[in-house]
Amino acid sequence: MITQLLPAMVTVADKEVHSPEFATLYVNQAIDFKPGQFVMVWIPGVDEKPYTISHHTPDRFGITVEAKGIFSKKAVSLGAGDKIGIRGPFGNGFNMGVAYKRIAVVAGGCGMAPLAPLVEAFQTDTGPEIVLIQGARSKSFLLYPDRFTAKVEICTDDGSKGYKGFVTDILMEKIKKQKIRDLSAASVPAFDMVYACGPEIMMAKVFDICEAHGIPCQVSLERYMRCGFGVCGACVCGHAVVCKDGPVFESKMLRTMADFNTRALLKTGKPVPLNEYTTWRCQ
Amino acid sequence: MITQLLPAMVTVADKEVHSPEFATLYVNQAIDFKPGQFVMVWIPGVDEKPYTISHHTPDRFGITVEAKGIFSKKAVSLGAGDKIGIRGPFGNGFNMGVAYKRIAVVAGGCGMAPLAPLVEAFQTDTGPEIVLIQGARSKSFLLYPDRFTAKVEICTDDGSKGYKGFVTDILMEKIKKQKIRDLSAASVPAFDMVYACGPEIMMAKVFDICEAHGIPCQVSLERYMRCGFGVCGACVCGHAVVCKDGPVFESKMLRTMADFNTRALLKTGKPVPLNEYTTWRCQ
Amino acid sequence: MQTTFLGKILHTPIVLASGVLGNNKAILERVWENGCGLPTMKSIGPAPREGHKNPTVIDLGNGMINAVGLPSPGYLNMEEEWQELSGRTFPINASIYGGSVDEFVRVAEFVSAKGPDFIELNISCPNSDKHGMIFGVNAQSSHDVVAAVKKVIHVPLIAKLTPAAPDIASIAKACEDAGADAICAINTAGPGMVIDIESRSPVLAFKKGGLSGPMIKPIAVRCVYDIFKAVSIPIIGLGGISTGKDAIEIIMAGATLVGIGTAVRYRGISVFDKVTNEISDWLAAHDTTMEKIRGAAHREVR
Amino acid sequence: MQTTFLGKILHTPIVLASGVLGNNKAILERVWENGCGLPTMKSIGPAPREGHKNPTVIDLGNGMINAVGLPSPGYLNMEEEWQELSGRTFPINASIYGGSVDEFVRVAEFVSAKGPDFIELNISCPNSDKHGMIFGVNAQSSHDVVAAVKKVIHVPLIAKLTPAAPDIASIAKACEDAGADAICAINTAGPGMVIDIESRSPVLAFKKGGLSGPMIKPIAVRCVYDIFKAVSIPIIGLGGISTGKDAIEIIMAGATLVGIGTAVRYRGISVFDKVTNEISDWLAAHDTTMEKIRGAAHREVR
Ligand SMILES: Cc1cc2nc3c(=O)[nH]c(=O)nc-3n(C[C@H](O)[C@H](O)[C@H](O)COP(=O)(O)OP(=O)(O)OC[C@H]3O[C@@H](n4cnc5c(N)ncnc54)[C@H](O)[C@@H]3O)c2cc1C
Ligand SMILES: Cc1cc2nc3c(=O)[nH]c(=O)nc-3n(C[C@H](O)[C@H](O)[C@H](O)COP(=O)(O)OP(=O)(O)OC[C@H]3O[C@@H](n4cnc5c(N)ncnc54)[C@H](O)[C@@H]3O)c2cc1C
Ligand SMILES: Cc1cc2nc3c(=O)[nH]c(=O)nc-3n(C[C@H](O)[C@H](O)[C@H](O)COP(=O)(O)O)c2cc1C
Ligand SMILES: Cc1cc2nc3c(=O)[nH]c(=O)nc-3n(C[C@H](O)[C@H](O)[C@H](O)COP(=O)(O)O)c2cc1C
Ligand code: FES
Ligand code: FES
Repeated sequence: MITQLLPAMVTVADKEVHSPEFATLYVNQAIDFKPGQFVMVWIPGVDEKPYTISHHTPDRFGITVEAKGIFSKKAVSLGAGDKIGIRGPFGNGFNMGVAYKRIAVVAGGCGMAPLAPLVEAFQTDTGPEIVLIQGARSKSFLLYPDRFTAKVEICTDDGSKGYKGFVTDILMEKIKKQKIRDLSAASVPAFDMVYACGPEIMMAKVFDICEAHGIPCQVSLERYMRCGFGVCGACVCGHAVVCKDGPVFESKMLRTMADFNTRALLKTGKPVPLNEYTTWRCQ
Repeated sequence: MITQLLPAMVTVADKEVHSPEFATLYVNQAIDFKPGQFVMVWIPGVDEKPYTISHHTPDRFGITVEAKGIFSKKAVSLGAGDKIGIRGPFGNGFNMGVAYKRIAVVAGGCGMAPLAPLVEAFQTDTGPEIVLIQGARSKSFLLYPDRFTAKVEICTDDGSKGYKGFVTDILMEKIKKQKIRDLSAASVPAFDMVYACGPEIMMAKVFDICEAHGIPCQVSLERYMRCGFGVCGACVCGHAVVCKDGPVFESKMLRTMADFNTRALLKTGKPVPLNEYTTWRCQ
Repeated sequence: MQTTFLGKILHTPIVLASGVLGNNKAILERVWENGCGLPTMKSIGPAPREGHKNPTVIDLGNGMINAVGLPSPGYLNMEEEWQELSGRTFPINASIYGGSVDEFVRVAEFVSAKGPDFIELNISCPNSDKHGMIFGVNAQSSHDVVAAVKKVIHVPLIAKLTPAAPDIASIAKACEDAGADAICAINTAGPGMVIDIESRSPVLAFKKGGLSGPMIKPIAVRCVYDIFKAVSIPIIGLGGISTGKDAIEIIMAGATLVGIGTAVRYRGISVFDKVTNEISDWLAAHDTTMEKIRGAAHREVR
Repeated sequence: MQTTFLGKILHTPIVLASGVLGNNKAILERVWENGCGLPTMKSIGPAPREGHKNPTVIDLGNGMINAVGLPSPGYLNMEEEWQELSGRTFPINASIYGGSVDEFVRVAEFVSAKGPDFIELNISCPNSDKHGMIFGVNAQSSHDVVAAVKKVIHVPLIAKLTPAAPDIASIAKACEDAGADAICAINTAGPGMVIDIESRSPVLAFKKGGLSGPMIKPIAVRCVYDIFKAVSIPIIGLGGISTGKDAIEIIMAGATLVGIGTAVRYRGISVFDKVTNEISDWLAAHDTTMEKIRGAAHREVR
């Protein structure tokens, strides 16, 4: 059984290779889960790091890893039959309003990982209208190309697929369009909620746009983590404890979160500007 | 809440003085209980000792203490408002067959304490016929004179009330009478069960009588105790752990219990003949 | 529940344990706003240190095991944090460590000038090969480091002790004699080790780690009890304190203030307010005060 | 699960911890019949001793605290028990203690002549003011007592150690050097104290007590791990072992046999059979043996 206590050693059931950089590892085990939550993944002898659950069914889940550093490269090199330790899930997932009529989901790079199960959960007959905007460096970095029934608005930095430019441009455009549609009720926000995950600077832009247009939003942050459950303080971002209060934060919290899009702590505990820290999760 | 873990400090609600030697302390608290079980009673700064629950209702229980040594004299001197620590209940209670037609209950001295709730539990419209035999040194040592609807056969050592002699004499007589009544079905035992508590020598006699007449019996033993839950070994009697396997034992176990009615361990762990040990509980 | 401690007024008697959350001003302030009378900073070391690889902190259900490994920016690299803290409206306890008396002195002198309300010497951390622990298990070394640091600082000195000392009372006495103004007990117990039998490997990357939380409470209570008998300076009692009743228990053993670390895991950041309220309620129900019950377990019953 | 230990064949690798149940032959035999390969007697002392007043043993839920206080009839007063044991069909481990090297020697020599299969020196019991503990926290005293006893006994000698030693590995090494044939680790941890806040009094009559059961398992595993690195004699690993998985864990730390005490409280006397079966099942499922996994946690992963 997978719990928040000692890591449970589980077997990788299969691996889906998305591109040279991305792979999803699947585990055939039940795990309690809300979209947006993460698990701590332990590779004995290597390290332990947080990963979002990117795929979930009652008896199976998956994590999508982008090969970057020592740990994630090792993780991506694992295959069926290999064992990894899992503890979790940790953190609060996304808040999902049942009465939402129209939402936007903005994913940058592997920021699609936490958002994908959210989109799937919203994709029901009675669910809201979904504007799904996905961005990446280039075509091969676009995760889960055929996963959603919702239409995906694609942007790449190099224009190798879809719009050449930023996801935030598309978001702005969608908000404008929506405003025109809503002319009769000018005070209605364009979306009931905007969900975003990607490089922190992208999320900050999404947040600013939403603030300017009176739209509530939720973003999923990333910081270096140790415990995963709100004790060690490694992941603090201003007065917020990312692993425990987050990783998903709503507008209200973002407004008062001193270090959002400005600072992060290194392993030593030293606060540094975000660019120095490197947004490991989704560059 | 009273549990088997740390003692819960509870307030003595009231005290019933039965005689200069006997008193019952009542506590107005719920406790999980089966007749025959005991609790560890702690008087801070003094000691902690096992006592049978002698009275029980859903929100109240009582223990009856005979003033003998330092601890029990202190206990008997307590009164309403005083605090004692209780942990338990421990041990297995009496086995109570639902289909019993005729039982005998044999109490010696304060051996009546564990038996009284048993008698009360059996005293229902559909309950068995109860032959209740109570013995004591003299009249003033007879506990709970007006407690039962069942008729009580009384014996005292000094003849100050009832029959002058041993409870076992009465038991023999009752068995004989029953046999005559049952002549038509000679192989039917005189009683479905005989329950006994009192000095160990008395219980041993009851056991012998029962064995001779093919009657199953249950007796409640006493040994020096420390943990109360089967770990420390202070209370072992042959291969039996009195606090955990007992304190109530059935004939089958008594047949193989090496030290029954012969030996007990002192606090040092030294095995000594029973008379040297002193049957503290019910002399 | 205002409390005076070494001349400072604290709004509650609850201290945040070092190494728990206290990584920046904002979180120290949040903890304080949530009922912590004295937030302690993560231990500050003599040089930059990343700490151990993960896993470093594991919840065992009834407590935790950790070998974070004393990460620290190093005392010379915390200008930004001190800047922010200089404008604070709440008291702080600056925990420091070193690998030698000299290092302790250097860090302490520097930190003292930054104006924390107290300096706590972590002479007890078991998670490093060369740092800390060596001092806390030996009375003479404890005396030496406290005496040396005392000379160079201008704020009250708290010595934080380890339960791994064979006789913690004698260490506490040595610290008092050397000029410590208070004792903080205890740091994590053990150390312990948890092995994952499937991978046949210790779970913590550092292999061993310190135990904290409910499972070490009896050890903490015993240590505070022993120390209370040996010294007359006040004691910050911690180790597994999670509820008001736990706090009352360690106060009866002799604590003046009560520290909380691991319980943040089990009751959230509001644990400080919760425990404060539980203490007040208990005191009110028993018509008594913190002062009256302090050390009460040392008095003969009856 | 037959196991050979210091030349004796045991029917399982599970040892009954000293001080738990083993007060007479009948119960030692019952424990053995329930799957215990090596029952240990309650520690035998130099003189009659009643132990402490109650409360002496309290279940804390996740382990126990006890200060039984080494009750013993005294080695000269156990003729009856030795008589009965002489006709036994099962092995026994005779635990002994003393307040000085002389006392240890006297008790050991006498007991050795009674023909136990092993003699275990309890140089680690924390529950007495003058007995035991002093030896187990100091390498030189541990060496002295083991060397002296080794000379006068004719059965293998097991040294039982306390986790209170600042460096248990060095104590184990000292015992090995002095001639110990095996190490038994650990005795109870702490000590701890539990205070009842209503009566404002420590719950144990002796005030402090040793901790045992699940809450000390990480300490036991760490100790066995450290000792395994330091010595080449076999180790009896115990402290909080309750399940087959716990047993596998301490075997991976380096234990040859596994001891069980407190778990009798949580799983009954049949815990020995249960744990034995759980070990076999695990070994079978992983297609391995006790020998192959012993000390496995010391090997580098990958
Ligand atoms: C809540 C949460 C969820 C996450 N979910 C996912 C997920 O779903 N998928 C995913 O792939 N990742 C996810 N991450 C990120 C993940 O935990 C790892 O951080 C990531 O995989 C990189 O780990 P690594 O050890 O391989 O890389 P690292 O070795 O940590 O390095 C990562 C990158 O940062 C650079 N770097 C490392 N250290 C420094 C430094 N001190 N200064 C500057 N640059 C440095 C490296 O060169 C490299 O480019 C998540 C993180 C969090 C907090
Ligand atoms: C399961 C169980 C249930 C019990 N239930 C009850 C109950 O309901 N009511 C009840 O009153 N008691 C009960 N007892 C007995 C009770 O626990 C105490 O043993 C009893 O109250 C006497 O305790 P004390 O400390 O006052 O006497 P102690 O000081 O232990 O002395 C009792 C008597 O023994 C003598 N004595 C003491 N030590 C020795 C010795 N070493 N050698 C010879 N003689 C000695 C004393 O002089 C005195 O006469 C029960 C015991 C058990 C095990
Ligand atoms: C994750 C973690 C990190 C810790 N880091 C430090 C530290 O840097 N300095 C220190 O003195 N104590 C440190 N400690 C010990 C705590 O301050 C505290 O003494 C111990 O955990 C016992 O209290 P608790 O049971 O309330 O957690 C740490 C404890 C934990 C759990
Ligand atoms: C009630 C009790 C009594 C004990 N008495 C002794 C003793 O007499 N001699 C000894 O060497 N160890 C004694 N111990 C320690 C145990 O043998 C064992 O080392 C310790 O409890 C850890 O194992 P466990 O967690 O399986 O109980 C005692 C432990 C308990 C709980
Ligand atoms: S990772 Fe420890 S508090 Fe967030
Ligand atoms: S009193 Fe401890 S085993 Fe019975």
